[in-house]
Amino acid sequence: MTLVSILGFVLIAVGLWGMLTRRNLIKIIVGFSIMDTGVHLVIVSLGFIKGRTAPIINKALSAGDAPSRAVDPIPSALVLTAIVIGLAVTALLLSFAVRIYREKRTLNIDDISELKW
Amino acid sequence: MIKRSLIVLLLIVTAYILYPLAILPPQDNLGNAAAAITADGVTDLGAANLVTSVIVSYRGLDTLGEVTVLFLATAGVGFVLFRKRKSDTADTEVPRQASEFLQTGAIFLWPYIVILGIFIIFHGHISPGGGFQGGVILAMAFLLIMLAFPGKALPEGFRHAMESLSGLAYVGIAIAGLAIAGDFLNTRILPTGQTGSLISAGAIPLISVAIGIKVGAEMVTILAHLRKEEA
Amino acid sequence: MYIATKAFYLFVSIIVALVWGLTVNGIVRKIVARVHGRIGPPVWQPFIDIIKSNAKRSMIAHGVMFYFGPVFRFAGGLGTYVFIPAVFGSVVFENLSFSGDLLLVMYFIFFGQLGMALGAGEGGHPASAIAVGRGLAQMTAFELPFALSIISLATQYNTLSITDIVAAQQAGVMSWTVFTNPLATFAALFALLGMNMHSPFDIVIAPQEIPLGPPTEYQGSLLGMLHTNRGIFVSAKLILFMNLYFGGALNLPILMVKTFAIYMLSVVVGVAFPRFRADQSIRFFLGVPTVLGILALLIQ
Amino acid sequence: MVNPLLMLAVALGVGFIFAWLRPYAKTAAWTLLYGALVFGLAVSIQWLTHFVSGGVSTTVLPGGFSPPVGIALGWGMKEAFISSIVFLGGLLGSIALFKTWRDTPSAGPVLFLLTIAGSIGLIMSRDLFNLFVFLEITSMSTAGLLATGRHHEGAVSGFKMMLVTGLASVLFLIGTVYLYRITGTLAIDQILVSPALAGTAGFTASFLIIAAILVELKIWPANGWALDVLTSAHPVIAALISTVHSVAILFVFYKIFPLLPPDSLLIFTSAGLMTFVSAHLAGLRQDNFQRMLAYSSVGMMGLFVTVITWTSSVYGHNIPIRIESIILGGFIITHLLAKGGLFWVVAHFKDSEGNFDITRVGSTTLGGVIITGLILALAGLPPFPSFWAKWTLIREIAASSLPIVFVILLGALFEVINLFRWLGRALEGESHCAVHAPPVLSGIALFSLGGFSIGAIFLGWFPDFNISILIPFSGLIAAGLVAFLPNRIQISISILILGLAGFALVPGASGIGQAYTAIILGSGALMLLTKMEAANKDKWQLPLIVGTVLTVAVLGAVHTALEFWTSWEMMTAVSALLIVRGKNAKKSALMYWTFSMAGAFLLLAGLALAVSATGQTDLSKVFAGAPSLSIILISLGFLFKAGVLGVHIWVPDAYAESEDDSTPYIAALVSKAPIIGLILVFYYAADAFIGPFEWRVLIGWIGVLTAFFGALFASFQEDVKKLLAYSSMGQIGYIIAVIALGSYTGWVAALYLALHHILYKGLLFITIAGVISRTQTSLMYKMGGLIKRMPLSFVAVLMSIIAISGVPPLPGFGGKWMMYSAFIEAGWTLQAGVAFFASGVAFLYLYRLIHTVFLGMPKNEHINVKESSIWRLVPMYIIIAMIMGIATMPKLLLEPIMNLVQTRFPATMHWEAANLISSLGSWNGNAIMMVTMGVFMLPLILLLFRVRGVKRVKPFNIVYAAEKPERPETTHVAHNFFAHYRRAIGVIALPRATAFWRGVAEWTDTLGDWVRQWATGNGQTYAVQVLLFVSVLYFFMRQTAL
Amino acid sequence: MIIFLLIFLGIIMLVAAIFAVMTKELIAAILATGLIGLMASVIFIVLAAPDVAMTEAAIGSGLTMVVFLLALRRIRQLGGSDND
Repeated sequence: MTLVSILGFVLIAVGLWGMLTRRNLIKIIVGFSIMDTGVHLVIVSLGFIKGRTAPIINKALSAGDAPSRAVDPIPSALVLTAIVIGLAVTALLLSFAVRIYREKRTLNIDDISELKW
Repeated sequence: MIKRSLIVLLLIVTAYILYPLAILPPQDNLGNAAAAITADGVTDLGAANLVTSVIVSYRGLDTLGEVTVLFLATAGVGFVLFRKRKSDTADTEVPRQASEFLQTGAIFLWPYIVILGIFIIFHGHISPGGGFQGGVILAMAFLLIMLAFPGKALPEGFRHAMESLSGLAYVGIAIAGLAIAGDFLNTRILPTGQTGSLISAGAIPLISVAIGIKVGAEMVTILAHLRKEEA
Repeated sequence: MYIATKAFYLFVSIIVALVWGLTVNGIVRKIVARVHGRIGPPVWQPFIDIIKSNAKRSMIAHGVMFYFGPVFRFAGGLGTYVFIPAVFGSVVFENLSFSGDLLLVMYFIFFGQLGMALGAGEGGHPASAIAVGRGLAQMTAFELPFALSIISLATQYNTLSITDIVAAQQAGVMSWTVFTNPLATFAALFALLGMNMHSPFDIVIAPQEIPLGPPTEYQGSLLGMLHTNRGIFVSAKLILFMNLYFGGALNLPILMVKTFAIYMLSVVVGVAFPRFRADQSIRFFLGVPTVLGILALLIQ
Repeated sequence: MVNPLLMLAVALGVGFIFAWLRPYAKTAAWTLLYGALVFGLAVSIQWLTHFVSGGVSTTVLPGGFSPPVGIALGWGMKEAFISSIVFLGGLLGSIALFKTWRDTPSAGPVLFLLTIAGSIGLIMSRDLFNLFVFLEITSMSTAGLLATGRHHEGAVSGFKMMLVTGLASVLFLIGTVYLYRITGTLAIDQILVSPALAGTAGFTASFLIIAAILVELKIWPANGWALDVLTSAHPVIAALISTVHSVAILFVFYKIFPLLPPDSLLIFTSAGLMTFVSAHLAGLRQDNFQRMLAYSSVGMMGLFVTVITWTSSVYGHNIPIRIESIILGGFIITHLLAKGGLFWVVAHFKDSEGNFDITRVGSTTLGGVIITGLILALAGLPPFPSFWAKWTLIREIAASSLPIVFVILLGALFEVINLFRWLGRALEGESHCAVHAPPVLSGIALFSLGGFSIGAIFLGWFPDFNISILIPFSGLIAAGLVAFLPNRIQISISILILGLAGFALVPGASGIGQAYTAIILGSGALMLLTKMEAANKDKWQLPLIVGTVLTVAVLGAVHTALEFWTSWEMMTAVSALLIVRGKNAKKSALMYWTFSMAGAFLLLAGLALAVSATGQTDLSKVFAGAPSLSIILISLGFLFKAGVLGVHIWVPDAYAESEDDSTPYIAALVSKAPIIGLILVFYYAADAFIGPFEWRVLIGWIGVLTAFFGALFASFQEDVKKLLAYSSMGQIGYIIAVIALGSYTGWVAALYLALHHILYKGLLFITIAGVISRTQTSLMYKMGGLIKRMPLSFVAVLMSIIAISGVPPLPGFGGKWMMYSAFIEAGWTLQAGVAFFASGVAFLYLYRLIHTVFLGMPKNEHINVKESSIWRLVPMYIIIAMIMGIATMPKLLLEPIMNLVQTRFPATMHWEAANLISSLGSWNGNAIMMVTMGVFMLPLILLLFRVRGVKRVKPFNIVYAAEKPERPETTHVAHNFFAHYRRAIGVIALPRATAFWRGVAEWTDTLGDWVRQWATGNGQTYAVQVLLFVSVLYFFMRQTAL
Repeated sequence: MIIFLLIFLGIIMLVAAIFAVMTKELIAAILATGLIGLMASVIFIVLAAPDVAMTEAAIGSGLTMVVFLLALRRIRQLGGSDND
């Protein structure tokens, strides 16, 4: 649905803004997380077809009707994977943040740029 | 300030780039892949939940990869936070007792949560849910315990065994598919059974279980790693 | 038999050149003295110098190379002379010009210079080394217009053989190079000023500050040999110029007249100008004479 | 055959249980870990051999469903090759890391193994979303691995990496789902044929995917994060990231770039080129070796992208497999083995604090050999695979786009300069504490040897390459292997090697080349005799000398353009190594290397252009049909190598700073390489190659001006070796000028002069090396009066300066005579004038050379020096005998030369008995010798009659009154001997070229500095740069695509 | 009807997102993120993707928030503050 995908893109933009402008590592990760959610919204919205139902065969949806009455199951599957991956990335980013704070006592991204040039 | 304006500019440009995508009209028919799956999914695999079919079977390699990513996150988090110091054993110490309310609630709630998780895992092929969702719910249960009783979390060895063996089982089932049906990750090595019943859909439930245990164990381990005390 | 005859002719030719060269030197010294308002040495003073030097009982040697220096020098002078045909068409004065051409003569001039420089070097006297340095530097400079002039000639006559060049100038006075190729001639005459090392280009000898220049350490018959060489070398140079630019000579009297006239040119200039420093003279030669030489090449 | 997915499954399974198993069954766990890698390698190689022997590519379908519903995995020769590379790199890396892993948590090996597994997935998968998953796997695992470093830099760069790759994977994901939305499938092969791809949305989605992959590929300017990652990671991990992981991603790019329309390929090519050049430019300014390697890796990725997109734009989808294998295969293998190997070297030689000092690498012979091999392999020198790749690449590109060739070569030039700079530093550390060589070192040796042998395999693909061209390597290695033997046996063997090489090479050569090869080998062997004098301090020197002689010699025995280029590169490399062995030669060798390489690359561009334009391989045909531009490039390359005016600044330092015993080979032999090159070019080239302007005339002017300025500079030197160096420059200038004449007389003169230059420059350097070894100084004003102590050396120098100056009767005059004749014949009169001036100025330095060293006042400290050793004197006097022989009988030498030249130009000189007649004059060397002897003997005999009266005095006994100077040095006027000359025309001898090139170097440095500051170290900035890159790229893409 | 729900949820999410990015309070930002996830899972139900909704609810809003909070806790133990 266009509305949801636009919402998704707006969330991506907001997340990106956070990622690119915040100085605090945690806030950057928050931005990243928001961006991820936006992407998930976009993906799911692509699989949705107005008036259709979830692709689960049960009393409401017989196997024969599925092609004409079910939404696309693939984006859902993709999003599932993406969500888990998103969590994994977030967790790893956070552990890096903790480690950085432990070593350098700062969460400001400007203070951890000594590896330059 | 220049940087900020540059970023605003870049965001506008990015929006401009993405614009042709955002305005795509909603589709009213399924694409090739989806049409094929919705048409033949049930006869192919016998799973009622087509999303689970896609996750576990049609695109099973994605899921194996996804489990790997989670495993990597666990290993990575542990590795990144690793410190050769005594404080690494901090999670066995009891720095601060949680409130009694939390403790009581936890003891009361966690069997139900565990059962819910197991249910979701086992019914993944017939109703919404599956290994991931169930695994996460299992992890939640143990998180509750962990919060309520610091130091009484799942024993590390058990967690590791679960992580490893469930992963191994997943790979094992995949290889069994190769050995029996000729295709890696082929779930039709077991009879597909009656669609909609618990014992159906070939090896999909087995894989769901492996995924569930794996995801649960990984999540708990991530949380345990993050929960370790800094000294 | 041929070789014996040739050797005899050569001997005669060399003696003539030597005597004439020494005489010219003597005359010039006299003239210069008169211009300066002195009486000056007698005309035969160069002969006296040679005899006197050779009459010395003993001489000092700093080593083999020191000893060889004058030998090289004299060999250079002799060699230069014997590769130049002195009198056009004469069997006696043809010398050994058949074994090489103009380039050979130009490079043989270096032979003596180099040997002398080496001998003087071994003497170990700082004045010698200084003088050699100046001499070499000045030489590189005046050789440039001279070389340009020679190249101009070579293209003009399309040969490098001296005999052929002389032959090409036999059609009359106006066929002399000095008229057919005045630029090249003047470039070369400027160079001759340097070659003769008369004032203003006598910084090499510089009798006042570095007595005598390169031969500072030499005395006795070694110095005598240098004096001898001065005679033969002057002859060789003048004859070469005469051949190249002034139509050569068909007999000895003409040779004497022409060479004397050419020599006087440098003397006149020398008397008129004060001495140049080494760098000044280098710049001088790289200036107008070189431009003349280049023009000579370009205008053909 | 084993299902390739099993490699992945086994790796994943082992990865899952390793950590759990390890505490209980250590051995089993490690066995499984290495077993998984070995298994993968074995499977890949098995498949690779299967495919190479004609097997057909297959598609693997996990789950048994084919696209669009299922995931398709491709498995063909390319996949098998890359996966072999991945497993090989992984296996070797894991062996190197074993010690580190033994006492750290299990996550390290697990992450490592899963990186490999993820890379395999990237290689095989042909499904967009599946690629996304594997991209995440590899980026998560490499990010986790960054913590291995145990320094906070690891965590910081891990964070940056996650941030940027996170952004990239969001782009990738959006693109992927939209492509799915548009085409209804996720399989790349189906998407590619989908008509819906052509629309705006299809383009945008494809663009997002490819942009994300370009970011992962570290394309400039979105690569700052990668540099930080590769700098801060444990070196072996960095090797993994830069080779295994990057190559896998490269293969992803290879699979997906056809998503965009072919018109956009040029943009990828440009982006790749920009990455390549900017990385190496920035690398110039690095003082951290690992970061330099990081830049180098990034540059390599740029080159890969260039190659892939460029070949595709030329050949479409039918890229010849041979071209692809040679170029991509060669570069990838080199990248894996050489770059990986260098990272390993860093890992191995790091001290406990994690600091890396490259001088420690060269402190052992083995270490030195290894790093030399690795760096030469990386620099693309024969016989390593990258060499063949470079040749093929440049040849292919030259056929269609010369500008790209130049850009690539510019980047490559920066790279080789950079690499050699570090090599110089590495080899400097001879005296440091010895590092024992544990197994890892042998592993690295395996790396370089592997590269070597694979390079040899590549040979089979080049029918226009005769294996005998690689004889110098065998010689070099053979001479290196006997380095432990006593000195004299070693030298005898070396001379034997030269002889054997002569037997192998000379019969196969023809014409001028044959004579050249024989002469070079002969004079090399003769000069080797001097080494008998004393035991070698430097084990490297003799093998390198043998190598230098052989590589120079082999130039005469080549038949094809490729052979020529190969031997040229070998010669450049070996001679640079020889120079760098000097005590303070690091800078000079770098300069030599820089200019030689610049020349070599010009040569390469020219040759490639000529080869592709003519479609021929034979040198004769290539040159005969070569376009003017290629002839100009080729001869420019030779002029660089010859050190002509303007690019001469390497000459003095390279000669002066190389070891005294090595200099003769460089000055006398290596300097002949450009000469034979020029001769070959002009020998075969059509007379009409001249092109838009008189190129030959220009070369001629360059030649005579080089001669003049060489002489002038030489006159102002205080260091005897620099003096000789400038002298060589001048002599080479004459030779180049007469070659440029392109006339019979000129060429006879050229060959004659070149041969003489070998003789007397060899003689001079041998003699002077003897003097320097006795006096322990090379500054002329510190010497003096040595004629008394070293009379035989004096005679040798005397002979050679007479020969150089061209004073009759020695053979130098013959050369001068022919030279002026040739100039005047051709109407090059002004040039002749300049040449004459030059030879006049030459007297200045020649006199200075002999005077300040041998004549004048001796120095107190040299009162007791001895004559050079007999081992120097023997070759010296052999050469003198040869010079005298030629002087007396010039015909013996000239007749063969004239016969050779007659095959190219109609004869304009002839003999009448002993008289050589040219169109202008004549020269009778024999008679001149006789006359000179005569006029010399006459006064000598006269003088000898008076020898009784001679009174010998001591050297200090000077000035009329026989007084002794108290301080002899005050009478020594050698310092700044030609001060007046400098005052007169010194202004034209100002080091303008030096200033110019220094300016160029500084500007390049500044530019490099500016480029590298782009990598600010701030992860957020990197993310912004990624976005910027994507935006800019989009607008370029749009131009072409829509 | 559904469209209004979506708009409502969307506005909440946007506000939460902007708040999360702008606020100085880290805890508040994290909670806002969790809220976004929760709202997203509702949207997923609306979009007929119950599996995704469950996952998003459990992971996107639940576990992610926990992970954030645990990390923040560790940072606090090291002496860090909740504000940026």
